[in-house]
Amino acid sequence: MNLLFLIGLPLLTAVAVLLSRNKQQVKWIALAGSIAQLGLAFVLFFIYQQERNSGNAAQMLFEQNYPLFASLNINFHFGVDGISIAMILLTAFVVVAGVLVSWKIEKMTKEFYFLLLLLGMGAYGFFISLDLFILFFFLEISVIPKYLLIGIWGSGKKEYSANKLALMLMGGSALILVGMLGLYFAGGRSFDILTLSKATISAGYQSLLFPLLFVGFGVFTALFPLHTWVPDGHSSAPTAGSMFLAGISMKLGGYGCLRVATYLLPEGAKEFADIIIILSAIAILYGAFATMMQKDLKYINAYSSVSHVGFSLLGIGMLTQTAITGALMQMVSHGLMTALFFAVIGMIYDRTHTRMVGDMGGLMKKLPFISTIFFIVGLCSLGLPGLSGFVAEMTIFMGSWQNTDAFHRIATIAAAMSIVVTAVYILRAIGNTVMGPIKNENYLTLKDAAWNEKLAAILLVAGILAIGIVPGWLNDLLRPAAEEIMNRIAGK
Amino acid sequence: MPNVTAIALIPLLPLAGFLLLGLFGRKYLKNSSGLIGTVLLLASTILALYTAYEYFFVYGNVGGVYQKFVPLQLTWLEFSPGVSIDMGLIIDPISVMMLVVVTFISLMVHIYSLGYLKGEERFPTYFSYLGLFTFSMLGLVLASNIFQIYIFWELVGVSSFLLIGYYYDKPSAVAACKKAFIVTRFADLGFLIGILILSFSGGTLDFSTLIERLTSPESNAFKTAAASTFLGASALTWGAALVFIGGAGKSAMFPLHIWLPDAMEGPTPVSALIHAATMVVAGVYLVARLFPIFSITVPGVLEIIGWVGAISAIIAAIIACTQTDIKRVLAYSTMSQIGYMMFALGVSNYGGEAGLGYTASMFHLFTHAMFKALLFLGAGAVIHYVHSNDMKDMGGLRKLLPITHITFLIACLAIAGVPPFAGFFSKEEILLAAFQNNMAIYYIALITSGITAFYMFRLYFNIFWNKPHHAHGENKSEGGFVMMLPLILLAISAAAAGFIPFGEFVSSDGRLLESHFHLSFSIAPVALAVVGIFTALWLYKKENDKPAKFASSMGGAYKAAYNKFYIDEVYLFITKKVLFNLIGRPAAWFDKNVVDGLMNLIGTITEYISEGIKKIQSGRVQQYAIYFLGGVIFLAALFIYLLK
Amino acid sequence: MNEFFTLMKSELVITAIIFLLLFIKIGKGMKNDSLLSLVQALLLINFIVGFFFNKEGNLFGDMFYTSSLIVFQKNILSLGVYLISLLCSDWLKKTEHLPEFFILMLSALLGMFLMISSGNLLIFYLSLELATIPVAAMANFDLHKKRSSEGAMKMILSSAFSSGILLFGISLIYGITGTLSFAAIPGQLDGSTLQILGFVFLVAAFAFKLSIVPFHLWTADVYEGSPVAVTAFLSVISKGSIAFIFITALYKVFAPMQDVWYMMLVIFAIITMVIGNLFAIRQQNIKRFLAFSSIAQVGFILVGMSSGSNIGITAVVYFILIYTFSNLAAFGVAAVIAEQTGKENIDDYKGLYKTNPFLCWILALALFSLAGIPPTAGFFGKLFLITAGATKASFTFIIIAALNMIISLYYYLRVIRAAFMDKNESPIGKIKLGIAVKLGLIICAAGILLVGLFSWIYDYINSLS
Amino acid sequence: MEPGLYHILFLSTALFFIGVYGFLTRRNLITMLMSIELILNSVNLNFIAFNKYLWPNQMDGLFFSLFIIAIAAAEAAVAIAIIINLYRSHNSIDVENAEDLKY
Repeated sequence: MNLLFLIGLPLLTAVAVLLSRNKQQVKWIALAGSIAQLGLAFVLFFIYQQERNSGNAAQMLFEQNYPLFASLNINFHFGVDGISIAMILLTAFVVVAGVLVSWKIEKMTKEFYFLLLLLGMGAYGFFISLDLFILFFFLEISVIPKYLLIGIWGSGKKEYSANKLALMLMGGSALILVGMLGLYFAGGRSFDILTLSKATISAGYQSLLFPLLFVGFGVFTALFPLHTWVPDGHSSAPTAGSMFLAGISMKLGGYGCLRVATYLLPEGAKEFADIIIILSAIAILYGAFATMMQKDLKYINAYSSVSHVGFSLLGIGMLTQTAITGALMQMVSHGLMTALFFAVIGMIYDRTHTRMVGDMGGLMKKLPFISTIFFIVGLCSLGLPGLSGFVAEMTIFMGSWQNTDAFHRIATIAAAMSIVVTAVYILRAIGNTVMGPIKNENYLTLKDAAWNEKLAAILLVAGILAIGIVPGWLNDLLRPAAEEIMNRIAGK
Repeated sequence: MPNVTAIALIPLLPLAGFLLLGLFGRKYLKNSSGLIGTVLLLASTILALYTAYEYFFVYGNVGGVYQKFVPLQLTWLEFSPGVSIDMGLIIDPISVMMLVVVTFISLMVHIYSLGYLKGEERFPTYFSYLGLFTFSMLGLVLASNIFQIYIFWELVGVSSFLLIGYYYDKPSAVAACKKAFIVTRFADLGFLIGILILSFSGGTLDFSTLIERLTSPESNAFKTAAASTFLGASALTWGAALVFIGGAGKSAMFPLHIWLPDAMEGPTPVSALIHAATMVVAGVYLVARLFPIFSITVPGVLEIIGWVGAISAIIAAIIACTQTDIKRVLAYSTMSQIGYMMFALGVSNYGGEAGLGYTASMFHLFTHAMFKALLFLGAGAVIHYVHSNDMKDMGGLRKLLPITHITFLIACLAIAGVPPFAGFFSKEEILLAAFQNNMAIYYIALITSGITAFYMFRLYFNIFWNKPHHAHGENKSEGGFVMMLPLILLAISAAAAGFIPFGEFVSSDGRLLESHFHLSFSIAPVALAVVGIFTALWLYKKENDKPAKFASSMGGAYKAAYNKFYIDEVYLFITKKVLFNLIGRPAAWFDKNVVDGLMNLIGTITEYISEGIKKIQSGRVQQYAIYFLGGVIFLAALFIYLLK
Repeated sequence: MNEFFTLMKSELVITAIIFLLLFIKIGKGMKNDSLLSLVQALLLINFIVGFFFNKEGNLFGDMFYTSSLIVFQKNILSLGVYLISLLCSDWLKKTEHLPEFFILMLSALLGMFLMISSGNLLIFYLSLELATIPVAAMANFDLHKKRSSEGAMKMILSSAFSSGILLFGISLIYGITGTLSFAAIPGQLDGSTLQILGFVFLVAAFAFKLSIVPFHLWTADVYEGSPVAVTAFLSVISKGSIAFIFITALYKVFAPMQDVWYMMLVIFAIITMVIGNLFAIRQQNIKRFLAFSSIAQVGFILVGMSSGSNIGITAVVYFILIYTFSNLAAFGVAAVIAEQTGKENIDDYKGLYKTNPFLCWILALALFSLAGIPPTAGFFGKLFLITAGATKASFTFIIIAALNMIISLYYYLRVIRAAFMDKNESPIGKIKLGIAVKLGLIICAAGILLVGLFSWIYDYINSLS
Repeated sequence: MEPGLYHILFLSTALFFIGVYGFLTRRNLITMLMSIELILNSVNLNFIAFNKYLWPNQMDGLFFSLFIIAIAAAEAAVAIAIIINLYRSHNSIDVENAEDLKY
């Protein structure tokens, strides 16, 4: 199928939103468009499965290649493998949910949805592009929407957060840019990932470029200690904004770390793997402990994101096929989970007008639905079997354990310890908000979720369960791609 | 051959109940929910009994050996070739036995709850939780794969969390369920790492293969595992020990037992189901499941298990003597009894006569489930009647609650180990096993059984005799048929279960193991039990000040026991002071000020510089010209002198 | 003879327009509005004519030389002038000396045309002065504003000074090589000390006009002092033209000295970017702000130039095309606001979005394009400049360039933040946009959005260079 | 003796630097303008000298100097105009009074 639909459809929707007359129209168009995207993603998924089952073993399917800047050998080169498919599905889910939860946005609705859809488009484009230049283009394209979404519709010290986010991400992109150019000239004037993956780049040069690219993408996915945009950015953003940021944008980084840095520069990856492991292990524990101390629900989730994303980086650093598969699973799982988490927080905030854990209590009585969702997402975050988090984390642990030396073992155990700390802060959050006696009489008049919120929540929960209960499909989707990457690392 | 559908249905029916009631109960099935849950469970109980019959009397026993069947095994998640989580059903003596226990007790609790929680606001939720728990427990029992057992292990944990926190608006309940979850979670960390080690050295997650590979001395899996050592212990030992930590956590073994007493915040039937009969024995079951591996580890993990069990048994018994909340007394007695089971495994060996402890442990698990559930349900009836958990609000209830009184008495006799009640036989075997292997543990066990008798009857007398009950006005009956039926059924089984020739069915290696009695041996424990009972009688039959005197004569010891030996406080110190203040707070501070500060610092510095250099732009043409010339000269100098 | 007309057609057209205006002036004159629209039409024609009957060749014994690339560059410039005439029409209508203004501007443009296609130091010098002196006069066009005259004074004095230096350099080069023609000089160069001295003097003049640090100090003052139209002209048109001829000078005339000027360009690029950015951070006046931002942009242009190969030329020309659109869009917005409210401070823009969303989006597009963020064309422009710079593969240089993008983003965001996010109880009122202004802004926006995606433009330029 | 190239170059260079010095130090705008004229004249000297002594067979230098003189006149004209306008607004032609635009 033609992958350009994935870019065209969101673009069309966005334009349609711009042209539409009143708020109602805007919302419905956006919803219809995003649902169409979801459908498209599923179609893609099934066609992809068919192709694979029919024995098409090509690394990338549905490749398309149009020259863009011929003289610089820059091409619109698209194609998907399992990883891209998984990420596209994730994006589609989050986009629909995001559109749904922002149903109540009154301020500049049109612009809001326009930017939201633009953000989604960037993600789609990023995940399907096989040309570093295009990849970078789509990575950067999301800067404007992010900045404006946080700055205009955000809350708290939004300008500060928006600035910080934009600048830190820009810093990341700057490093990526340099690394990219390094690859371009080292790989014989080509940005094409598949070409570069065949190119032979000297180990020394690789270990020069790898840090640039990995750290660059790492900024996007909250690599310790460059994660500080995460808490502020997420907590200041509007609900949908946080969902997109944590659910999609952070995954761009992880994807880049794997697909660009690790895949194209295996020697560099080998050389820096230990540092990656150390950093991510720190991020996992440190993020978890920092979360214990947070009082604002959004900060809790933001810091826990730092911790959770650390798992996917750990998986990458472990450089075993299972671990990398786990890392990718963790990206998908965390994307759905954190999006849901932010959605729920948003719902609670809209009703109680506070995000402070201390001020709430006993929401279960009046908001059974929202509270149940809160329970589910909390349990997912602490890795309960049957929910996506468990599958991903266990895969990472199993994969990490395949490295037999003490260093990797200790790192794994350290990471595993976080499951206890996670339990502590999640239960703390749940216990003080959903459970316990009602502290505030006004809460007795609260209304439970509206249809759009219910729909959004159910959608994401469905995703979480689909991975948590029958993880096989995701595993089969990601494993071959991970294998490909491992082969390159193993030098096969 | 095992009937797959029948077996698969046993856990699936409760699951169906959970989904049904969880999704629609609140709206549509408000009143019928209890009935639905019970009926579904009745069905799976019948299936379980059918399976048990089939297994034990039809196909299970081939050539005098009870076989291990895995009739169903679906790959759920494949990590790497050969290493995958499979969802399977395992059928062997202990799993079948557990099936019966779990379904039967759960059914009793369902029926009982119909009456106990009548008119509750969240009736459907309650029954859906029960369904979830039963499902996960059965899944745990049937797990054919070490990771599968971990999965259901966690699910059991969370459903117990939900049920303990059922009265979610009671702060104490919330605290209790959090504590229970976190403590067990901490233990599960050990379990998880244990799994990682074992599965890595075994190269598989499947129980049968794993055991086979790790126990046959000539397999290279065993060789490598035994060879690769860490801190002086082989990988195998580490794996087994860590797995045991998981088991200890769930089974509330010292020092991970602190969650169990608090867990009594849940509704009493729940305590009966989860914290007496089924979930808390999961640890024992786990050890039994991996018994072959445990039995060959050097240095013996079994010894650790034995001692942990013994210590838990006696400490719990001592604490139980001092508690006044009847449910807490029962909780500690549970802990103590599980201690029995544990050390029974600890003193056992694999195969043949030496495997007596194993059989005894399973036997005690079985009988204990019956009478402990009975005790809890009885206590429930009492609490339901007097609306209090505390002994001082009770007394003289034997007239008002006749049925409860009788059944409770039977249960007490059973747990005290008075023949011919169930407890006697199982405890007898355990003591015998201990006697054969480890005298120290044997004596501890002996003393414990005496104390057990004492505190159980202290409880009994305090509830039913002692001071006359001051009936506060209302004169209602003791809960009606639905609550009495389970009591009676359980009483019967508690009385009769002992006569099952358990050794014929359950033994470490599946072979027959006939248990023979020496009257001479059983004199000591019974005598001690009687002594205990009479002390209790003397102290608590009538209301008097002897107990107080007695307590004060004990002085510090009593106080220590009353405060559960201050173990909670230790934990509190570790979590609050160390984790929160020494790690959490600094981490948060560091992130807020240092890491974030660095980023902001960069910005500030930039602005500072730009402020500093603004003087260049002085606004004077001539100054500009000077810079101009300076530039020219600089370039000229650079290129003429430096680059030549 | 025929060749004379085809090769010099743009110059001739401009001259014709200039004379036409002169006659109108001498004659009874015209109303500003009609005159303005007339001139706009003429400039449009000039721009369109630029695309036809182009030939490569030279006249007057190599003194005048043109190629399709040069024609393309001229087209960019005339497009820029056309856009300025559209965007600043509010201000232009009000000036009482409209014809003179256009005469000056066009003669400056003529000077640039000649400069771009000059093949000889003499012509170069003459056209340079022709391109400079009128602008100084234009800078003073707000006759009654103190700042305007001050700016003009600073400009004329410093440019006179710089041309003095330039001439000294030329005289040295003449002394050594004995020729003034671009074609002949390279053969004579051997990198002797005196040559380098002359070269440095010459480059200093270029640097002054391009406002490369430390020769940039006049820029901000002049920009702030002079009317927006003039500022726009300075920052886009004259910068562009100088950049074009600078490339020719370096790549053709001083080719033998490449290792020298590569080094120099690297130094220039770094300090220019850094200083320009650092100053831009704390500016309040939008014109001054744009002045420093354009200095920083020049730094990026130098990065591209340093490659010393075709890819460099292409990147620079391409970037200047995009830069024309982006910067003029920004200036256009600033111009209408300044003209209708007299407000030129960034803080005055607070809450602008409430009242003028259209202007805000244009502004945002322009600034994001300047900051080099997709989907705007600026992204491609900057990226290709850096790519060109990376051909020499000196990582530190590229990293510094890339990191400077962060600082620049920071201050561009300041403006956007003021316009979109900051609260303001008394924001700038609704602004009426004339047809011309609207047209100009839309053209700019279209350019910003499309030039990047229409990749054939880049390839076309590449084929020329 | 008859002056050689170097004498003239010396003279012109001296003239150049005198001009520069004057430009940098004088406060009066007119004087600054005059010092620029000095610079230009030194350049003229250069051209003529080079032309006479080094490249006598072509006239480039001479023409160049002629053009310089012409341009200088034009430049001066505009400059004076601007200065006059400045005087109108500032009531002074002292460079130090025209420093509003800075930082």
